[in-house]
Amino acid sequence: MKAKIEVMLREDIFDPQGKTIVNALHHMDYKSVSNVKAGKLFYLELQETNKDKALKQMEEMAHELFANPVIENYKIEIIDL
Amino acid sequence: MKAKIEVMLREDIFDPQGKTIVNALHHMDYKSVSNVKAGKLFYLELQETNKDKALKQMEEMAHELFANPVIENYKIEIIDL
Amino acid sequence: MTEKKAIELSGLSPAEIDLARKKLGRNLSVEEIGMFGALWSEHCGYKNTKPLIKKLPVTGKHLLQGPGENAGVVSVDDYAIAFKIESHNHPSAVEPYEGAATGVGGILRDVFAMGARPIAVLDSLRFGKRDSARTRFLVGGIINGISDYGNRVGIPTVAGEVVFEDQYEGNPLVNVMCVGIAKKDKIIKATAKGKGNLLFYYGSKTGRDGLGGATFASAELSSEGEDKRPSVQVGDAFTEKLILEATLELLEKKLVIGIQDMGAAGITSSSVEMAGRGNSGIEIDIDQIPARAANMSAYEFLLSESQERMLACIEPSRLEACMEVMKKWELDCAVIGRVTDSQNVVVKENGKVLADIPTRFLLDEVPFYEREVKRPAYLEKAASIPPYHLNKTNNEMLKDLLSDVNIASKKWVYERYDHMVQTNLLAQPCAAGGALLRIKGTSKAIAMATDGNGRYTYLNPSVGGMQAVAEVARNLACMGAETYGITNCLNFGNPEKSEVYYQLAKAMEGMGKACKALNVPITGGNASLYNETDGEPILPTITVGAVGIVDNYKKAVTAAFQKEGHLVGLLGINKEEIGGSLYLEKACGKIAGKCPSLDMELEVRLQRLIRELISKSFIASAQDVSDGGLSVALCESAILSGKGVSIRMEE
Amino acid sequence: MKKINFGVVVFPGTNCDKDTFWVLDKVFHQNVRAVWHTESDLEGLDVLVLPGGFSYGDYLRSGAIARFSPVMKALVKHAQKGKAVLGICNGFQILAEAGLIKGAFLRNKGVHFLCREQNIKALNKNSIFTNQYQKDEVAQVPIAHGEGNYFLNQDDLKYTLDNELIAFQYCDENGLADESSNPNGSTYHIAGVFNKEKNVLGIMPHPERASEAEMGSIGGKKVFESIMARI
Repeated sequence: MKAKIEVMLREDIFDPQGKTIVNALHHMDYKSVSNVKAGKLFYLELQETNKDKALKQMEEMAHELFANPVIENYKIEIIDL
Repeated sequence: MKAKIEVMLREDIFDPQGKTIVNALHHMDYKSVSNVKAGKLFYLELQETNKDKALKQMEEMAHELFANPVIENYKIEIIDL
Repeated sequence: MTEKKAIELSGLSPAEIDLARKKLGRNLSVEEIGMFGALWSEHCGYKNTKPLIKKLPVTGKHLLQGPGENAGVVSVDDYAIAFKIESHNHPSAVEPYEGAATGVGGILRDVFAMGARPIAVLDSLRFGKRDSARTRFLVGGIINGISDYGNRVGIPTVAGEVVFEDQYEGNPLVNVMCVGIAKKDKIIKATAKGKGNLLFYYGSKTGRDGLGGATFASAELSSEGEDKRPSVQVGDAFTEKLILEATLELLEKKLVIGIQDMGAAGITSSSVEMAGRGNSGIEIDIDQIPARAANMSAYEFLLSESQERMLACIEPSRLEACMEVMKKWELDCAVIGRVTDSQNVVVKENGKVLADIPTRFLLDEVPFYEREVKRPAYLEKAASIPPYHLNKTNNEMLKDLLSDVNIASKKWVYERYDHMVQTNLLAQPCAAGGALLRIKGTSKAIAMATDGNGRYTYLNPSVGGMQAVAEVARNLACMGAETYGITNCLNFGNPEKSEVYYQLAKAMEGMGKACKALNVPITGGNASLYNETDGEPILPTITVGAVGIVDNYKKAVTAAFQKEGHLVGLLGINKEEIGGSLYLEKACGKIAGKCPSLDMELEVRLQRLIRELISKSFIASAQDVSDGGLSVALCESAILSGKGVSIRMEE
Repeated sequence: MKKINFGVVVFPGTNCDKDTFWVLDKVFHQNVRAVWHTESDLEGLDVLVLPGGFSYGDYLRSGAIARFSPVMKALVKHAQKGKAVLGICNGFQILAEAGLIKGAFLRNKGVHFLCREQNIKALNKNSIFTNQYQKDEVAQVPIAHGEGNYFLNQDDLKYTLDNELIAFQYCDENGLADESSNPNGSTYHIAGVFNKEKNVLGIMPHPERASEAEMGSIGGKKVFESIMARI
């Protein structure tokens, strides 16, 4: 089974990396970009074949390791079983 | 317009972060995880409303800044106009 | 934001609210409640520690600036050395990476706001149970936070401590010290004065970071639902590096009257404290504050703890030049108010007055509390050593001590810090009890170290307070340096509990006594109280940071043995004192016994002797006997030098 | 003694410019001036140094943003004229991102930032930067980086080997270059590499931190002495 976890900073949390990238893009004349938010992405391969069990496991993993609930949100997506 | 750029290391390149995460997960008894690949994720907001123009611009930005072609691949996705 | 919610968030007691109402003769606005809550918090107002702080020695022959400014300053020749230690315990318990990173950012700004270029960071860290998952989580986050932030700004982390004791499990201690250097005439005070002068804001835009931070810094954490603030303060080391260079450029060009960083309680504390020092009034215009988040309220602007922001007081004629500097360093800036002669702090939003409070009342009339003191019941029981059976040989016990994480090499920590940048550090961080940094272009070097001992202070608060000062000064003396100044970080439980207040009062008394004996002034510091989880306080811990000078660093020594055939001697008296030792803790599983005694008169002579022996090159290395005792001290010197050592006990 | 004109380039976020300035000025007594990243007139400068640090906070990738600064266009012209360019640590990363030197940088194999003394050996002594070293001479020069894992794909590695473009390799105190003496996992244990004409050198260890005995190692002195001997 293949799955994907997206981890992004919560809306109200300051994203210094995103801000710096926007400034850089403007210096490179990509003036149309108004905002950039930077985040992390993880592709996982699991031995698990049962979809619900896999989802439950990934929910825990995301909460404990991939994301820091205090400042980050996460999205889980099963790509193929 | 909202868009998303995913940047991942090319297949043939060793990913020390991915390996460290797999070890940590096994340490936390998530034995079913066999592989993890870590990458970067960017959500962009653009003033551009023309889809093709936006795609072309993002192609350039991804190639020049967001990804380093020597070691990384990128995927662009328009989320909503 | 209702009045009731503002009062709840402010942490002010009903009596304190009434005091403010009586003084102003009217009800308080939501913004005023927030401002009183911030400035009358423990963090900014020292309301539980002020009476005790007053008794500390604050004069010394090398002192240039004592407590009351952003950082303390001592001087050598025409150089000024600014330094201070601060705690970021609560934010680091909630979010270790950002908590520690913003802790570094804040203390750096305190130093460069004085006009000094930061040249070193020291991190004094205390964690809980050695093998708990929570400790592993905190250790990883906190060390990463300090490493990423310090490395990015280009300030070397050169010394510090990493200590593991079960009593810190719910409340890690993250005390960070910064040392900076400037020419004496470049040192600047954080004042706002001169009617019509401008309040010039520069650095990052303001968002809703860490709202409630100042009041939160002294709030007790409960372990079930950790009291997570809605938005944690996030650090941006890149912008910090820009405001550091921009600030020093403003000072180089003599463009400002005073500067302060926006620390806890952001705009409120910086503007009011600057006005207080200049004995003037100020008027703040909320509409001018650069905003990062949409439609923020005045309350949020006033209390936001967005990082990497500075406030300067400048003459209108300098505005153009100041904006030019900000343009070069690509930093946001704006005039957000001006100095008035009204002796009041006035806050306006599109012309409407939201707050109007006498500056002196906000700063000088912080209600402070002499709490009731009660000798802790545990002291009797802890003083007696429980019977224990040591089923290990001496060798096995020594190996146990040497492999204990509190003793073993800290290379796994400092190799994550760029401790070499700025090319001033003269020896590897492990080579001595502290760090020695050369002053380029001179023969002199600055010695620096941090020390603290929660175990001794637990067993005997007043002697524990003395030991912390004596040990940090001893570490400097063992490099050949005389201590010029001391800064301190008070990490204690809830002061409203009389047993905790006993620990606090006695430890501070001991610290003051040791400083007087050493003739070394306390130049400032900070207090972090309410470090308790579910009613269990941490070990009472004063972390002391010291700076000193070696006149000729070519003669300085480290702890490593130098040559075969050298004789090894012990200075001072070796007494049968294993109370509070790591050895005893391992043997009987808890902190017990009488705290080792400390004769300050002998200590002062001993340190003077060591310094003289080093300056005359009579000795080749020196090491103080501390954690793990004499056997560990000998092993450390041997391991560092790759040589062996043989000792005859009977001498 | 003829003095060489050095330009030390400063980007927002550069940290080691003052250390490099100190060594060139006070230890080697050369002419040195700081070059702000928006300048594009580099006339009169013999050697350009891109010092270490975290240009633009190393956000996105080390050096990814700095390469677009105005000074880089002038620096490329300077290099095309055969003039010397030395990229140290972050400077090396910027040169790679700008394509002046082949390859790219990955996270250290140990994931964490690493700062410690490190042995390297000089593989190729005929260049502006290495002519004072003996062939395979082992030198101690400290490293300090988090993304120092230099990567070359197969073709670029072959190109680099065929043209003898490796300047320095990580090794142990006896000169053995292997997995255990390689601190970050870089391809072929590469610590420093030239461009084709060998007038541009990228090196991850910091020679400016190893040019004075009291700093603990002097393995970097010969990089500066080589430049002074050749220009």
